[in-house]
Amino acid sequence: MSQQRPTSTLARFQSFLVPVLALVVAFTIGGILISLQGVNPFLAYKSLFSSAWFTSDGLLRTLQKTTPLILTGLAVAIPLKIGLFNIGAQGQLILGGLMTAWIGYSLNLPGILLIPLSILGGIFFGALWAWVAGILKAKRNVHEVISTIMLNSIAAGLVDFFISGPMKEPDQSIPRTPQIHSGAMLPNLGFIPIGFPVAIALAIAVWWMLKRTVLGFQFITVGENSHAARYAGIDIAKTIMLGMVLAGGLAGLGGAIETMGVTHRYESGFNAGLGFDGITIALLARGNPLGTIPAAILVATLRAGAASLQFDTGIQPEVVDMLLAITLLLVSIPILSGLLGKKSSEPPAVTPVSKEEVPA
Amino acid sequence: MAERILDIEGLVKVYGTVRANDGITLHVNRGEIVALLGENGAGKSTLVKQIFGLVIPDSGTISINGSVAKIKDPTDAIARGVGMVHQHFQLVPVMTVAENVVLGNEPLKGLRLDLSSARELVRTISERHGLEVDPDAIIEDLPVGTQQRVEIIKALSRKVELLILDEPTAVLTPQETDELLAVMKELAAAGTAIVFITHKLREVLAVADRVYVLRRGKTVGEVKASETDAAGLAQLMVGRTVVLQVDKEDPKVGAEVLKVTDLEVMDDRHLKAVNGFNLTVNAGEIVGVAGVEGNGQRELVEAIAGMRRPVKGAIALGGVDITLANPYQTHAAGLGHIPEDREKHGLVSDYSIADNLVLNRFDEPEFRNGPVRDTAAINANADNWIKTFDIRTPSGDLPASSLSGGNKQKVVVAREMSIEPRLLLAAQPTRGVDVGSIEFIHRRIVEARDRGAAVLLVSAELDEILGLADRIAVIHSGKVVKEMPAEGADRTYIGELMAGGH
Amino acid sequence: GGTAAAPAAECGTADAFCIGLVTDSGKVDDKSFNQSAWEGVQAAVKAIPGSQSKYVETTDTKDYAANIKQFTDKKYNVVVTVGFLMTEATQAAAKANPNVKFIGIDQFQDTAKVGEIANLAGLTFPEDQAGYAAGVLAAKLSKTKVLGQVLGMQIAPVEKFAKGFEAGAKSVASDIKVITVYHPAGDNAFTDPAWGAAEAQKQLDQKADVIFGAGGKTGNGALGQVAKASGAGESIFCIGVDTDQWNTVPEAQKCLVTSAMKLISEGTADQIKAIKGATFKGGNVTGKAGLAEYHAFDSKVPADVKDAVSKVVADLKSGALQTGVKLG
Amino acid sequence: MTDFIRNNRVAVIGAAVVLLACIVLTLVAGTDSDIVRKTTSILRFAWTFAIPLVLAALVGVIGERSGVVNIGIEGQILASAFAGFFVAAASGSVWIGILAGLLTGMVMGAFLAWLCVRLRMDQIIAGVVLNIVATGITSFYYVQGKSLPSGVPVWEVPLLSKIPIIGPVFFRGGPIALGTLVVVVGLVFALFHTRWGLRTRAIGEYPTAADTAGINVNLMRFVNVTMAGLLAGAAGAVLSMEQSSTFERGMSAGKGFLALAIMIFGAWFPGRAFFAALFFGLMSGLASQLQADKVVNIPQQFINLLPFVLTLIILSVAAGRVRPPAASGQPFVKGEGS
Ligand SMILES: Nc1ncnc2c1ncn2[C@@H]1O[C@H](COP(=O)(O)OP(=O)(O)OP(=O)(O)O)[C@@H](O)[C@H]1O
Ligand SMILES: Nc1ncnc2c1ncn2[C@@H]1O[C@H](COP(=O)(O)OP(=O)(O)OP(=O)(O)O)[C@@H](O)[C@H]1O
Ligand SMILES: [Mg+2]
Ligand SMILES: [Mg+2]
Repeated sequence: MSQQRPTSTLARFQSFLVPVLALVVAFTIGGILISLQGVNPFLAYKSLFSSAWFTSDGLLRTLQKTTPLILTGLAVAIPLKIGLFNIGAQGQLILGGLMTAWIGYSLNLPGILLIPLSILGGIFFGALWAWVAGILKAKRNVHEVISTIMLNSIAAGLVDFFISGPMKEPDQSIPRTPQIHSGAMLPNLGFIPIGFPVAIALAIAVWWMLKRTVLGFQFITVGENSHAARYAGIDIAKTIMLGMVLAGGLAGLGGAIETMGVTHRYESGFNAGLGFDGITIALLARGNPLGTIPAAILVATLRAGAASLQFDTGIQPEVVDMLLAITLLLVSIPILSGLLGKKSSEPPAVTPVSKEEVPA
Repeated sequence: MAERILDIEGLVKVYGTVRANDGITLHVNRGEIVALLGENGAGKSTLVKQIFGLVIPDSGTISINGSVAKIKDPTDAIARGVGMVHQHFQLVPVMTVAENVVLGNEPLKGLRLDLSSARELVRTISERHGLEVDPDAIIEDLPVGTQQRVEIIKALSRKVELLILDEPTAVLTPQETDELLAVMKELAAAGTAIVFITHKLREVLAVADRVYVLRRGKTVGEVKASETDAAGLAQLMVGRTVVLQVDKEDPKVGAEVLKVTDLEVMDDRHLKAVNGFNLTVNAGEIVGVAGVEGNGQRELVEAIAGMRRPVKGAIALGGVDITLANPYQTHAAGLGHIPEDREKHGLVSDYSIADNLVLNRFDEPEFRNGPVRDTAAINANADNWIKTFDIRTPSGDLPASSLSGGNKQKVVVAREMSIEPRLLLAAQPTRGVDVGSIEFIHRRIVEARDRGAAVLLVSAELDEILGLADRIAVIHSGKVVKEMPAEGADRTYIGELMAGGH
Repeated sequence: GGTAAAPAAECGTADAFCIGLVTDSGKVDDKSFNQSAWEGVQAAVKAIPGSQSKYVETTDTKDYAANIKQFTDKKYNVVVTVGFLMTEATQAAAKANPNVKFIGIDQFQDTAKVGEIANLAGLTFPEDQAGYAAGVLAAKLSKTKVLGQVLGMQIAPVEKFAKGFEAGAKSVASDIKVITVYHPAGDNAFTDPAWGAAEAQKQLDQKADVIFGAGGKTGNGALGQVAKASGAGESIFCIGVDTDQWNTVPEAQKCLVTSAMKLISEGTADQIKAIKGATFKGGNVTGKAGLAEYHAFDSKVPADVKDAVSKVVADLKSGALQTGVKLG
Repeated sequence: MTDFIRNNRVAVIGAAVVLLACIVLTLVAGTDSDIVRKTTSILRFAWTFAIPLVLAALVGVIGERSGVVNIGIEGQILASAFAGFFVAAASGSVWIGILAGLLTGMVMGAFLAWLCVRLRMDQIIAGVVLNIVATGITSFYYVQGKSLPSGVPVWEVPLLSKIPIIGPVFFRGGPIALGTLVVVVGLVFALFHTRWGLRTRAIGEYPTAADTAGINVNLMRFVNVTMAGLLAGAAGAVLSMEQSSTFERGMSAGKGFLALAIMIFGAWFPGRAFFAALFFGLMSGLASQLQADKVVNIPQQFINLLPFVLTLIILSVAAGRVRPPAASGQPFVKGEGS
């Protein structure tokens, strides 16, 4: 996955082909599972896709679901490039979402101020939460997998405390915040939620940053060989923290957009799993920031179409988890790429930043 | 006729396009010490790894004690009386000596490991061969010389009829080497056959009965040690008369560039590796640091380069204090650093050669347009250096991993030269590099000196130091024990200093 | 949705009577309120010739509106939405589809805020009354004077059960001790039977001898654990929640005296029938709550206790007795 | 035995002190006193909570000690809980169910080993894949309305179960609960006093050394990860069968991940992992106890957060001192690097 390595057209073709083939095989297996339940798989898929894509409110919902998934996918993909595995997108996202809600309901400002302020609040708290993991890794060499797992639990507890305590909507027994002011709400442009193009633009920006910029070179060098990075004068601790802060900011933005564009408040259960889905997205995308776009669209489509699928065919919505699991398995295990060639289509490796390279 | 213990016929092992072993035929008799000689990459390690079952041959036969059955794995080899001491220690650092010695061959008492008999075993062998070691010591706490002893004890702890030693003396002091050679002779006298790999002709002449010379995977010569001398062996190895002397003019020594004062640096295990080191290097001269490996050279180099923080003392570069500078700052101050371990520090093997040629210069204005990398400039830079340094590659776009060792080293050297450093820090600059590249790199180092750079050369090869340096500093236990002009330096005397004598 | 309704007339045509149900994030066979509601729908289908039904299970709480829309798009006559969390989505859908009738289970309509929505019946239940009666029973059965409650997430319906239970117990003996524990918040507050069981065991160890398990699978875990205790059904008892758990949690039968029920099935079916019979009124509708049968414990519960409990139930119903439970 | 005691001095002395404290407390306050009851009940909660965590942490310990990072434990637990429960329901025997749970954990362990050891897939990613596959399968094939044919029996260890406070907590329980104790002690012994242990530690620290000593590194890693799966299976079975009598979607609820924290907390030592898990259990038990007793006025959420915050603090303070097996996470390729 090094940036400047020349990708031959063959290799490029393969890295595109593997996920596509994986998808085809996964849907074939899924089709068999569906027909085992006595349902015509073509009918099932037709129902799923037509409701997710070919109705305007279905499409809106699909894109609404895509948006945070792209962002959390990026929040996992960026640290992956530095050799870090960020399991903490969930915590980063929910804290960001909560803080956005808080700003959005507590400050009564005109939209022109409130929107950027709410977004920044979300980004800030997401970034802050990731920074904690980053600094623990950089300064104390605490493994990021463990610290982000802990931080997820802590974030969940804090959020729960706030929405059932200080930020709770008065006279309401559901633990949730009040609704944000209408000035803080993000509109939809027809069937396109405004967050969607933002997420797409960010995915492209992250890709560009990693591929073309000096900063990206710095990130990838740390991920490829932290010893050489240190030798090359790269401040590894700073890179780790910066990478985590960027990741957390993106996850926090995901929470912010979700709050401002979809839920308009923070409510318990609204963001369940969005951050964890980021891991799936990043792996489906094989660590490639641009790949998070199709990966997120796929996951969102399956989720958005699940209800129609059940309505039309009676298939349980959980079939979606099944399809995703098979796809991810096929994308990740080296067998499929082994059949097609090798190396260039290897999935991203999580090369740990070694201890001695991190100054105490 | 002597009893043959090992008989190899037409052994072939191919790695990709490299024919590491290309039809090797040789034999070893009981009680005989056979030396394998050859340049780096000639195929010596590959050959012995096949005897020990670590690498499976592509074709050819290896027969041990007359049996030609395939050697599946080390267990198999061990069962057939083969023991091996590896070039890189194969000891588990966190375990004790006794545990390491019995690993794979553990004495048991019921279900339990019988560690007391393991200790007893270590004691018996160490007494029998005069290899003193504490069975309960943790490996990582031991000096390398002692670790080597553990390796030998480990090999001897199984019934060995054929003992393979792959460059066992590379990390030993001359005294330790002599002790080892004595042990080898004693074992051979008792009937053990020994295959001994070394780059040091002196050792070959001292212990070997016969010598095989390998070149490019082939056996190109076989001589009785008693019928040859160092010059003859060298000629056989390289295929021509070897001139190891570098052509260089007298140095035009300028102002002081590097000044190291009372430096103390800790190693990875928080032990003081550099301990009161003092040295100055002036513009236009090469100062060679000679010493047995593990006497603080690595830590010294890393401290100067900014990769390791000294605990005491000062380092100044051109009068500017860089004691606590990081690699970025030392680089900016004009320090070029050829690191000892090029795979680990010097290169990112998945990166293109072009990227590696700017690995520590990537954010210089020359190679960027604002935040964006200037690929055109990076590629132009690569084309230039590939040509200047004759780096053998079809394209600068290929990954560094596609290069041979010598060419990899050229990439590193080219990059460090490209900044026209005021101070060139060259750590083991020709390790694992073939003769042609060695000459080339040596010439470049001298050129840098002649341009007015100060050069600090750290090398384990005394010949390299004697050939290149203008001044020699001998390091032992982390400090300079003697400084002398290279002119007329006596290698025996230096050898003794390196071993801590005088 | 997953039903076996015979292919009947197309929904939206005059002959068709179509009932749709949207679950709260959960399944129609969750042994809890989703299941009860779905059973109510099925009972109504049986009672109304030519009617048909379907359900959609919610997996993402943000999809409530979309899932309701599945049915309104297909011109269903009735949409049942299950659970307190769907209140707003249901009200919005009801306003947008005045021709469709909605039944919102556990959904109180704050008419001051949302006004009257004539095509929506917000069906709520006096959980505190059921809890109160259960508390009276528990207090009277207890020898140790220590009771326990293992609860799911601290949300309104659960809290009403719990506070009612405590109030009922205290009304019997003011010195009685009630150990009350809500699941530590998390996505699995209602689906953590192992925690429920461990918590119940802890309460048993602290001398509780009647335990009220109220919180989905978490509560069921508690009931199951109490049933394993030595003395279960003799000196140690448990009380279920929502439905008659004698039927739904067979592993608890050994200790299950009764269940504090809210009659969701009956309430749902009644509302659907009212819609069919055009007697539907909309607005806030209060369903029934009370205690389930004693089943095997009928002979074990002393007659005077049974009488006292019946009296409490009757008084609560008539309004002669107030539980005094206030939330917030 | 004497060796064993000498090598585990801290644990032995600690156990003796705790034992003494229990006896004294019981003598002074009386068996039926509030304090004894409360202590017992909280300790029992802690141990119950800890059992699946201990088992799962040991899966991690065995894996990493052999050089394989396993973050798929969560998935192994979930799938085993699922298989155990439904096989028990279908077969009418909890024993067959427990067996199915164990085997499922093992099969998933073998799958992980195949991905990591054979295919040399990135180990973290392989673990994530395992988790997602387990979630997919268990949620799709989940059916409601099944129940266990019977409860899992509760056994008592004679004599030991009579020890005040500790006895009824640790020496009375289902087969898996009691088995967990055996496994902890057994693993401490096996890892540090047997041939298997020496070799396992060697392949996790420096596989090429083990290889040259004639140990089949990859085979051993494969077997270890596969067999450790049995423990993950036990963790799953204990959740759905011994500690509750039902399966729920997402039932593992992060326990597999928490177990990794516990493994690190325990510095890759099985004995310490046991105590670390118990500590987490105690925290959780205390949190609900404080809630029930209404003694302090700290929001419940904060008490629940305590273990996580403490873990972070301990890890960042002790980070320099705990070090994972050197080769953990790295695939072993024969003939390279030697
Ligand atoms: N595992 C491997 N994969 C690919 N090529 C290899 C491998 N091992 C050795 N080679 C190649 O085989 C050739 C012979 O290597 P070998 O290690 O046998 O040399 P050597 O004689 O031991 O050298 P040295 O003196 O440096 O130890 C070299 O060109 C090397 O690059
Ligand atoms: N897998 C591999 N692929 C390519 N080259 C390899 C591989 N393994 C070893 N080599 C190369 O083979 C050469 C000799 O291999 P070996 O493992 O014997 O190294 P070495 O003997 O440690 O080298 P040195 O003696 O220079 O320290 C080295 O230059 C190394 O870079
Ligand atoms: Mg070598
Ligand atoms: Mg070699």
